[in-house]
Amino acid sequence: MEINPILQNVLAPPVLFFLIGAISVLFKSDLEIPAPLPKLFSLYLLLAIGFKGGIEIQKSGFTDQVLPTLSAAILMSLVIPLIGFLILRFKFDVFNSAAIAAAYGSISAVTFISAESFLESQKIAFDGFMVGALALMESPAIIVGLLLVKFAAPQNRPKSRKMHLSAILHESLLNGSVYLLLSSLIVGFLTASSNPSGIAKMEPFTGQLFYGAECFFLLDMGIVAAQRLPRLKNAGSFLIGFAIFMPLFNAFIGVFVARFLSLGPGNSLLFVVLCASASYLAVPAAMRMTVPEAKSSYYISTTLGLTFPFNIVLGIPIYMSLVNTIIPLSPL
Amino acid sequence: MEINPILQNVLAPPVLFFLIGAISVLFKSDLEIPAPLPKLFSLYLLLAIGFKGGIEIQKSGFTDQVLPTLSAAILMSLVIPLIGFLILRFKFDVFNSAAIAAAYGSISAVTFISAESFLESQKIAFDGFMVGALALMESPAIIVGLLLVKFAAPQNRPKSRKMHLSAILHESLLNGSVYLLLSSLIVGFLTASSNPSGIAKMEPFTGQLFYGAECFFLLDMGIVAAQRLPRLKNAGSFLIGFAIFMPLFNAFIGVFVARFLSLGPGNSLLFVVLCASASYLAVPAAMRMTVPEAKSSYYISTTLGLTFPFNIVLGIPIYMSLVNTIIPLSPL
Amino acid sequence: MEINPILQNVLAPPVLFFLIGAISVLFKSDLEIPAPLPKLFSLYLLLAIGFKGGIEIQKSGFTDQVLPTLSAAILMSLVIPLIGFLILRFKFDVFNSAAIAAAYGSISAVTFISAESFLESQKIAFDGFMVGALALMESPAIIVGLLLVKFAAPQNRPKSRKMHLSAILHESLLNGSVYLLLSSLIVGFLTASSNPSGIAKMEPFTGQLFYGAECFFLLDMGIVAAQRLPRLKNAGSFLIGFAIFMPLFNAFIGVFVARFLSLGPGNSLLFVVLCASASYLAVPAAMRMTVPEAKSSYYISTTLGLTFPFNIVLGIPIYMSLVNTIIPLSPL
Amino acid sequence: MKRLDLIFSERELDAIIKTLEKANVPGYTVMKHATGRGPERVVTEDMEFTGLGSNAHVIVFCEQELIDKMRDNIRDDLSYYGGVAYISEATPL
Amino acid sequence: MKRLDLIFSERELDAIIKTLEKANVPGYTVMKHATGRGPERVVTEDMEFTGLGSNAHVIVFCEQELIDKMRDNIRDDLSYYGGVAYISEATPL
Amino acid sequence: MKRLDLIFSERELDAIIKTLEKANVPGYTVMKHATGRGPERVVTEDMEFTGLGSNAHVIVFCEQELIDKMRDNIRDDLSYYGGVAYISEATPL
Ligand SMILES: Nc1ncnc2c1ncn2[C@@H]1O[C@H](COP(=O)(O)O)[C@@H](O)[C@H]1O
Ligand SMILES: Nc1ncnc2c1ncn2[C@@H]1O[C@H](COP(=O)(O)O)[C@@H](O)[C@H]1O
Ligand SMILES: Nc1ncnc2c1ncn2[C@@H]1O[C@H](COP(=O)(O)O)[C@@H](O)[C@H]1O
Ligand code: NA
Ligand code: NA
Ligand code: NA
Repeated sequence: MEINPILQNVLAPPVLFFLIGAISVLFKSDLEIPAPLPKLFSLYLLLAIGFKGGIEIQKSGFTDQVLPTLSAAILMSLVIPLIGFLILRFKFDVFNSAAIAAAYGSISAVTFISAESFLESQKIAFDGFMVGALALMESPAIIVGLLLVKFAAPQNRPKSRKMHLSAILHESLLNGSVYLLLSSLIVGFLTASSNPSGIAKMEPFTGQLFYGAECFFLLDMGIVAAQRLPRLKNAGSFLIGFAIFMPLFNAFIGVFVARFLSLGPGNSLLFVVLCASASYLAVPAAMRMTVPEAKSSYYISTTLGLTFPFNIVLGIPIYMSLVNTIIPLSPL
Repeated sequence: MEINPILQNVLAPPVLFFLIGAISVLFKSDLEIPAPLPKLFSLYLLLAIGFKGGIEIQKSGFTDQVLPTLSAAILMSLVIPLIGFLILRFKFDVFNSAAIAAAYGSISAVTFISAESFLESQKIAFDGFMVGALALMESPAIIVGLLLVKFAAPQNRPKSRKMHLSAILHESLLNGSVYLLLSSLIVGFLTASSNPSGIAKMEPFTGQLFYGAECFFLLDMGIVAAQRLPRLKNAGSFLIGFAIFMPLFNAFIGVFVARFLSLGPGNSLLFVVLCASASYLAVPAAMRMTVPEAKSSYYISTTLGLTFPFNIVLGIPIYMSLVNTIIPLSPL
Repeated sequence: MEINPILQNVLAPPVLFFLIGAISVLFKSDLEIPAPLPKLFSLYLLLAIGFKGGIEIQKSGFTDQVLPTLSAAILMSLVIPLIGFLILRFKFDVFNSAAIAAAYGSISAVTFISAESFLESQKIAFDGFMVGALALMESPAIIVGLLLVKFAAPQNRPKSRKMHLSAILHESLLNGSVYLLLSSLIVGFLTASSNPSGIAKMEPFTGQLFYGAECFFLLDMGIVAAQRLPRLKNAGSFLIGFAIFMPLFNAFIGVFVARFLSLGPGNSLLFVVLCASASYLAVPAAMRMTVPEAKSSYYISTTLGLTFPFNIVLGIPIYMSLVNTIIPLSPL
Repeated sequence: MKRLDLIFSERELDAIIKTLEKANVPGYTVMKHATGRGPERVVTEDMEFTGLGSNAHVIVFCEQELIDKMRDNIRDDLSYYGGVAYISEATPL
Repeated sequence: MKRLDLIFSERELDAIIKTLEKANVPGYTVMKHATGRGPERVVTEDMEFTGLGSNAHVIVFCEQELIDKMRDNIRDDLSYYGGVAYISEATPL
Repeated sequence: MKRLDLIFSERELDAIIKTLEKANVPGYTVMKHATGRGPERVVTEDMEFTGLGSNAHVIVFCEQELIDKMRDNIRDDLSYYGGVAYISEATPL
């Protein structure tokens, strides 16, 4: 693996702004992006990703690759939490294991768009329908996580409410960030199919502004990650190791699945990044709501404090090397 | 009336985002746009509408149609609250009747820009000076409402301060949203006349970004409207009926006035929409300040919970049909 | 000095929006831009100024003029606080004198970009490296101010913590606004040198949007300035006089330095404006942190309530006249 | 020493602060963006962007005699838009 | 008259308000965006944008008997996510 | 049980929290964005974007002995930028 792609990745504005944010915490600068500004950018990014994704899906139509890829994506988000759960159970109770595992089965939209930016800067093509995979991978892991709690947890959860299937579906599909992404995707699709002039009118907002808003959001994410990281110490070295090992492990599985699906290098990277990234929006929110026994500082600090920065700064170029190595191998 | 324009209207991004917001409440999603983000978009839209309107007015100059149209607009915003007041007095006291009636005499800027978007998507021309009508119709209804309270209310209002003419003018002209719209209009006008290079520099902010920001704001408005709607139940069926009947009634008067003024179909629709829309910014704020006897949940829930969604989703295409039917009729 | 440039300056959108904001307070409108929206625009402007400045510096490279100009800028920001301190000591104690003087030695980024807008509207060229001067002038005045306190204040400051050099450097370099400007400048520089495609992708956010965002921010600054102004009355006429005299005095020194450096008229104006402007972000924040004995209402109300509006509305065109008069004089 | 809690529409804030200042209270603290429900009205978050205004929560630590001095004026202010005012005991640290 | 202070995750807000309304409290005030630490959990500002939710601070002025009526329900609500509830004396102005 | 109310510049927040943590308080709640006036200073909303910082309101429910333990440290923290601290009675629900 050459050093070049890592350096090139680090020198892109979004990653640089992320580092600026993190360094500001390190140096105890009082730079601060007060609430609810991060929420504004987070909502904006979800809306824009969804909208543009919906347009792309409508435009590209359902090619041969779409269905297998989307199915594999869902499958991965069902399998990863199971593996993660088994690993985590060595050290943690059912509640914490399920909640953390679910986070790693789900995805991080900002990691995904960072990968897209990386591909664009490397001039590697990828398909718009991959946003569909992003959208479809958010919820299944939540369902798996909650089912794990439902069936693996002691029958008598003293502090908890009963968890009906309807509540599980509600949390996994109507969670604010899942809902906004999915529904914006539908809006984009409908706009592209029945109102194409609307695309151009949205473009300055959802398209042109996107990169800059991503940078601004990553500046805040850098601050948040660097504030979260020290709290991981309390969680112990097992969890710290997990937060680095798990994305690498998932990437490794992901790249072979991508190869099996004969995805091109661009789509492969995005697929791998979806597998490797962990959720800090949808899953934590859903887990906080339904599994109060799990410590939110565990699942949010791992994903936000370690896995996210790792993926953004080092992971993406590492996964690209992995893709470039594995995908072109002679057929299995 | 064909179904087509309604469907076409519903499939435009702003309306779709409005519906997404409303549906999120229906399905109890925790999607939320926290304060003060809605205020940001609301301020932005007023500033942009005013600025662009001021430029348009300066560019188009005072044609033959301008003065009669603006006069008719002011007249409508004086007459409508009187009619509304008479209707509402069947069920409500003077305070509530005056406050609700004033809201329907005034306008909703977002309904207006939705109508503009609708016209653009239908490729129907309209004139920039109609923003002048928008700006001029905000305040007179407030004045009428407060005068109704001053003269029709029991002489001895125990809980209230004296209402001088100066206070009435202050509330109607210096209300934050009225002031921002009017002064941005003046800025636009001055810029266009003495500093035309400033127009191009503002264009990305006030122009290109506008449609997307409108969508984002309507997403929030969908949430707000759907949260407000259930509270209308407490207000009773009379008020629910009023919130649908009144815009239709005002549209009906409006279309004949538009015809009398020989407005083209685009300007006619905008004129009708101004008559049919109801204020949820300027008027409620002014009424809360000066008529504390009126229940704010009455005048804000009707306009925001029912009349606004009705106009955005169904009203505009209905009014377009009305315009297409009435305007081309042989001269009166 | 002709009236024309002043009027032309006043008729530019940013200044008009500033005046709108100020007038809204005068007329007791309830127009309000709630926190943290001003912070959003303030962060955005710093990020964009820095990023664009970094690109410009990388593009223009280090020409002959760069080093002398930047050195002179630093020198000015060291000398001005000393002069200011001597003047202020006639009326104020060491703490207040040092804090106010530091504010006038430092700069106001928004005054700087207003001057850039003015130059653009007058079609007068200027160089991108002047943003470097802006960035370099923020901190030295803070250091001078804190050193003045350290050495001129009574040895035994009862209410205060010990002030080590490290604390002084921390406050002057890692203050949120200084840090964001400097680090964005570095990001811009790195992007331009190693990732030029990133420039185009950032352009809609940091470039096209800038002018409009500046207007929106100035609308708020108008409100803030007009709310601050009355509080200056308590500070007495000496400070009011200082808030007008000091920028003019600094401009006067600045224009001769600019002439000595053989700067063109555009760069000269920017240099003069940097000397004349006073800080209301970095310096007050640093002083509040380290010199609690100084009254924050003194140093913030002078800069925000009087010097800033004076510079924005009248100062910039006055300085332009000064530049046009002094610079072309036959060599000294 | 007493603690006075005032909760009322933020649109009344200037009037209340004027009342406090006239009584020469040693200080006060204002927290905005409060929502709630009283006997008559519901105050929700959407009232912020519409300009209706949400509630402000004002805390004043002061002597009983100051409270007695302000009582009528505050009641007057609160009678217009509504709002509540409660007194409790407080000891400086 | 009593003053009841409730501090808990804002995600529990609807449940708490339902409890208050069922007891017919005369009113309540809600302040969001509070952060803090309890015996088990730390609540920070970044929990707002992630959807985890920060804390809400609810104040209720009411009679003791209403508090007695609500006690079990509130304890139940707070036992789920955590949170604290304290009562103090308050006199209407 | 006691309730301790601290109101002070948010720039002092880290120091105060350190003091609280050192005393092992069972918990605390922080509400930012408070404005106000004290004997010497006025704190306004525009101090947020300028970086001067507005006020934080911290509530601590704890035993009297903890308060006694923290008293000197808190007074020290507050003597720097100013701020107020008041104690009142509180009973857990
Ligand atoms: N009993 C109460 N306890 C706490 N807050 C109250 C109470 N009653 C009213 N409030 C607050 O005071 C505001 C105004 O109440 P009202 O006078 O009914 O309009 C409400 O929106 C609440 O925030
Ligand atoms: N002793 C305390 N004093 C003040 N606030 C507290 C205290 N304990 C808990 N809290 C608040 O209640 C929230 C929930 O606490 P917990 O039940 O520990 O999760 C915390 O985040 C704090 O905001
Ligand atoms: N008597 C008081 N009652 C309520 N809040 C106060 C009081 N005195 C001071 N404060 C608050 O404490 C902050 C700091 O006060 P000071 O120590 O005067 O700078 C003020 O901004 C107020 O928010
Ligand atoms: Na994943
Ligand atoms: Na109307
Ligand atoms: Na200066």
